Amino acid sequence: MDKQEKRNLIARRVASEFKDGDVVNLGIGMPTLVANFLDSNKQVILQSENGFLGVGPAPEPGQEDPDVVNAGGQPVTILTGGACFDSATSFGIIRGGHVDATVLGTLEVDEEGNLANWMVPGKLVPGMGGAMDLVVGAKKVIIATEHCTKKGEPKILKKCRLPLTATKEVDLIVTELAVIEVTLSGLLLREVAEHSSLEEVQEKTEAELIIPEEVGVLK
Amino acid sequence: MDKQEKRNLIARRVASEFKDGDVVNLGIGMPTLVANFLDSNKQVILQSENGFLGVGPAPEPGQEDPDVVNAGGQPVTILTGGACFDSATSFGIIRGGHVDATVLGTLEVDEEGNLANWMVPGKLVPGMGGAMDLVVGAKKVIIATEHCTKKGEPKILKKCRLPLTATKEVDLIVTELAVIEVTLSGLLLREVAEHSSLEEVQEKTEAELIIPEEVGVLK
Amino acid sequence: MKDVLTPTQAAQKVKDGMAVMVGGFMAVGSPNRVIDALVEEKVKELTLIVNDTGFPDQGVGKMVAADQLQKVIVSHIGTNKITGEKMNNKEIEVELVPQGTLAEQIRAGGSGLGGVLTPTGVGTVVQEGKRVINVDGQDFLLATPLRADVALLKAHKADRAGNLVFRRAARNFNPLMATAAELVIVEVDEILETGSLDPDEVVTPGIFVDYLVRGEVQDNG
Amino acid sequence: MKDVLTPTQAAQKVKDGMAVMVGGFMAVGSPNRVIDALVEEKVKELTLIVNDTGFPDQGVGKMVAADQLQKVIVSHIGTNKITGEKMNNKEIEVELVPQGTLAEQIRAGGSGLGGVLTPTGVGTVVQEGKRVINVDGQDFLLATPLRADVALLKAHKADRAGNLVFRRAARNFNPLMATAAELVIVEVDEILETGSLDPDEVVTPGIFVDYLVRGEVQDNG
Repeated sequence: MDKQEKRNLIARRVASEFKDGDVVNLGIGMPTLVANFLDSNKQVILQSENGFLGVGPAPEPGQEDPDVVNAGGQPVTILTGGACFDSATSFGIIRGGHVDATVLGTLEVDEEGNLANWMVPGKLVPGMGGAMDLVVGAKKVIIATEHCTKKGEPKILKKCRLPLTATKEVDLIVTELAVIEVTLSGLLLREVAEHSSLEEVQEKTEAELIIPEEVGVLK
Repeated sequence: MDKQEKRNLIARRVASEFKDGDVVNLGIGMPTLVANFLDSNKQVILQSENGFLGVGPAPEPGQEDPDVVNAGGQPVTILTGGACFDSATSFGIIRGGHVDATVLGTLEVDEEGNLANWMVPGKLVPGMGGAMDLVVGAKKVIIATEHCTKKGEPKILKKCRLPLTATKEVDLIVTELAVIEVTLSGLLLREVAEHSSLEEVQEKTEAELIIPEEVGVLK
Repeated sequence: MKDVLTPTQAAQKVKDGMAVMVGGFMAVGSPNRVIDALVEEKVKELTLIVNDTGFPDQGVGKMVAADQLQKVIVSHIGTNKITGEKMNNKEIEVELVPQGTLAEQIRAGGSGLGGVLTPTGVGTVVQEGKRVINVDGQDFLLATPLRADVALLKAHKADRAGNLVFRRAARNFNPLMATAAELVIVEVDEILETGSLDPDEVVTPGIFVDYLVRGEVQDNG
Repeated sequence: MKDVLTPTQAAQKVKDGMAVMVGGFMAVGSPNRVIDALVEEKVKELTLIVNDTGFPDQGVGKMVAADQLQKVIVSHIGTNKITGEKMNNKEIEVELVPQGTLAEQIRAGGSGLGGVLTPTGVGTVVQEGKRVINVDGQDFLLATPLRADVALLKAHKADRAGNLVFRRAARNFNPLMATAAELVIVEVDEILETGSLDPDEVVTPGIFVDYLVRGEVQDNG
C-alpha cells in the first residue's frame, strides 16, 4: 500500500462518518482529500474557516478566482447555495457548535482524546490558526492520520508530549490500519484494516487499546 | 414661551453642537426634534439603534415603508449612503465609541453627570431599551430637557434620586433656560436664555451652578 | 432544501414551557403569521426572549395579552401597557436587559462564548446579581450567554437552502437569534430557488435555519 | 465623501512604532498596493495585527522580509518561513493567538467590550498569562480587546460615502478591523457614486472608513 493508497483509504473511511445535512470543516492536507469521497446521496456542507460555506471542488485550470480559496490557500469553488461571511462569524459558526464534524491531521493524539498538532518546540511553530477553535467547537472531532510517524513511531500515545491543541476533544481516530473511538474508559478499537491485524495495530499504538468482542473491517 | 417654542429652542441649540461628519443618535421624544434644525452645511449622520445609519426625514403621507421606522417606531426614510445592520452591530457602533453624540431626554440629571431616565419605581417601568448603552458608549452625551418637571420642580439635582441610567456620563445639559456643562468641579453655566436670568436658572436648579466670568446668551 | 411549514405547523413545534426567541423591534421584523398561530394554539408558560413586547395588538404583544408567557427577557416594555400591568400583578416575570447587552448575550449563546464584558449598566441596578470583572482598571459586567429552544424569526427572502436576507430595520435581532436556538423557524416574504442569492449578499447562512414559513406577502391570495 | 489617497499617501499615514491591523487571509483580501507603498516608505518598528504573515513575497510577508516589524499578533506564520526565522533569531516578537480568539479580540476592541470569554485554548499553552473565568462550572479564557492606530484594509467596492462590500473569501478580517482602529484606510477595486449600494447590501458602513485607495483593478492603466 503506497502513501497515496493509504491516504485514500483514510479519507474514504472518514467520509463515511457524515450524515445527510452535516456541516463539516476539513483541515489542511490529508483531510482535504475527504471531499473526494463524499457520498453524493447525502448533502454534506463544507465550511472553510476563512469565510464561507459551500466549498466546492477545485476549478478547471484557468478558472481560478483569486478570492475563492480554501483555508489552505488552494483555489476552490463555491457551490450554489453557499454563503460568505467575516472571520468572527466564521468562528462563531465553529465555536458555537454549528459544525457537526471537523477532520484534522495530527502530530500526536492520546487515550484521553488530547491532541497536539500545532507546534514542535524549537523546530516547527507554524501557529494554531483555526485548529484550536475547530477542535473545541466542532461537535465531532475526527483525526485523520497515518498510524505512525515517518520514522515509524506511534502517534497514538498514552499521553501527548508536544504542546496540546486542546484537551479531551477527539472523538474518532482514523488511520490506514484502524478506526479507534475515544471513550471515557480509553481507546476502543472499532475496525482493523483488512491488510492488518489486531496485533499490528496494538504494536504500533503506544496506548493500550480496548478490544471489543466484535471488531469491524476497515477497507 | 409655549411648550413647542421651548422645545424648538432646545432642539435648535442642541443641533448647533454638532460638527461636520458627526454621527449622532437622537433619543425618542424631544431629541427627535433636533433633526429639524441640523445645519445643512454640515453633514451629520443620524444613527437609529434599531439598525441603520442615515436616518432621513419622515416620508410623505402614503409613502411610509413599514420596515423603515426609527427607534421610536415612527416612519422615517433612509438617506442615500445609508446602511442597515443587525442589533449587535448597531450596539457595537454605539458601545464602541463610533457615535459622536447622543441626545436624550431625562427625568433627573445631577452635578456629577449621573442621569436617571428609564424608570420610576412602582410607577413607570418602560425599561432602558438602548439608553444605557447609548449613554455609556457615545463620546458626548447631551441632555435635552425642560428645565423643570411639570410640577415646576428641578430636574437638575445635587444627586439623582431615581435609579440611574449611568454614572458620570453626561457632558452637556440644554434646557429652555440655560446651557450647562458638566465638569469635574461641577455644573458650569455656559449660557442663559435671553428671556431668563442667572437668578432664575439657579433658583430652578437644585445643584449649585458655577458661574464663569462670561456667560453666553441662549437664543 | 428546507421544508416549508404552515404557520400552524410552525406553532405546533413550540411546546408549553419552552424558551422562545422572537425577532423584531416594536413589531417590525416580527414573524406575524407564526405569532398569530401561536396565540391560536394557546401554547403557554413560555419564556420569551425578545427586544420589546411590541404593542397590545401587534407582534409578541398578542402573546402577552393571551397570557402565554411566564417570563420575558426584554429591553423595553413601554409600548405595551399590558406587560407592565401583568408585571405589577406578578403574572409575568420581567427581566429588563440593556438592548446592547441583550444582543451580545444572544450572540454569545450562538457563538460558543462563555460571555462578554460590557461597561453598560455599571453602577446601576442592572449590576445587581451580576459579576463585576475589572480589566485594566475599568469595571465591566459579565453578560452570560442566552439560548432558546426555538427561535421564531422574520426575514425578507430565503432561498430553498435556507439562506436569508433581511430588509431595512426589520433585520434587528433576527440574524443573532438564528444562531442561538435549537430549532429555527423563519417566516419570509419570498422563497427563492437556491442560487438566486449571491453568496456575498447572504446575511444568515442556511445552516442556521430549520424551517421556512411563507409570510403575508406571498400568501394573501 | 471620503478622500481618495494614493498608495504612497496612505502609507505615509503610518508612522514608525504604530500598531497596524492589516486585513487578509493568506494574502487574499490584503491591501497589496498599500503594503507595497509601506515597504517603499520603510516605515519601521510596527506592531502588526493580522491573521497570518502571508508568503515571503505576498501580502504582509513583504513587510516581514523588509524588517519593518517589531511584533506580530497573529494566528499562523507557517506559510512564511522568514517569520519563523526572525522569531527564532529574536528579531520579531511573535504572539500566536487562536484565529477565532483573534477575531473576537478585534471585534471587542471595535465594539466597546472589555473582553469575551472563550473556551478555546483552555488547558493549552495559550492559557499561560491569561485570566481563567469559570461560568456555570466551565472554564473560559478572558480574551481582551485589541485596537490599532491604523487599519489597512481591502474591500471589493466602496461608494463615495465609504460604505464597503467585500467579495468571497476576501472578506475575512477586514470588516472587523474596520471597527477597531483610530484611522481606517481601505484599498478597493472600484469606487462607486454614493447611492449605488443598497443600504441592505452594505457590509461595513461608511462611518468606519477614513480614506479610500484605488486598488489594482481600476488603476493599472
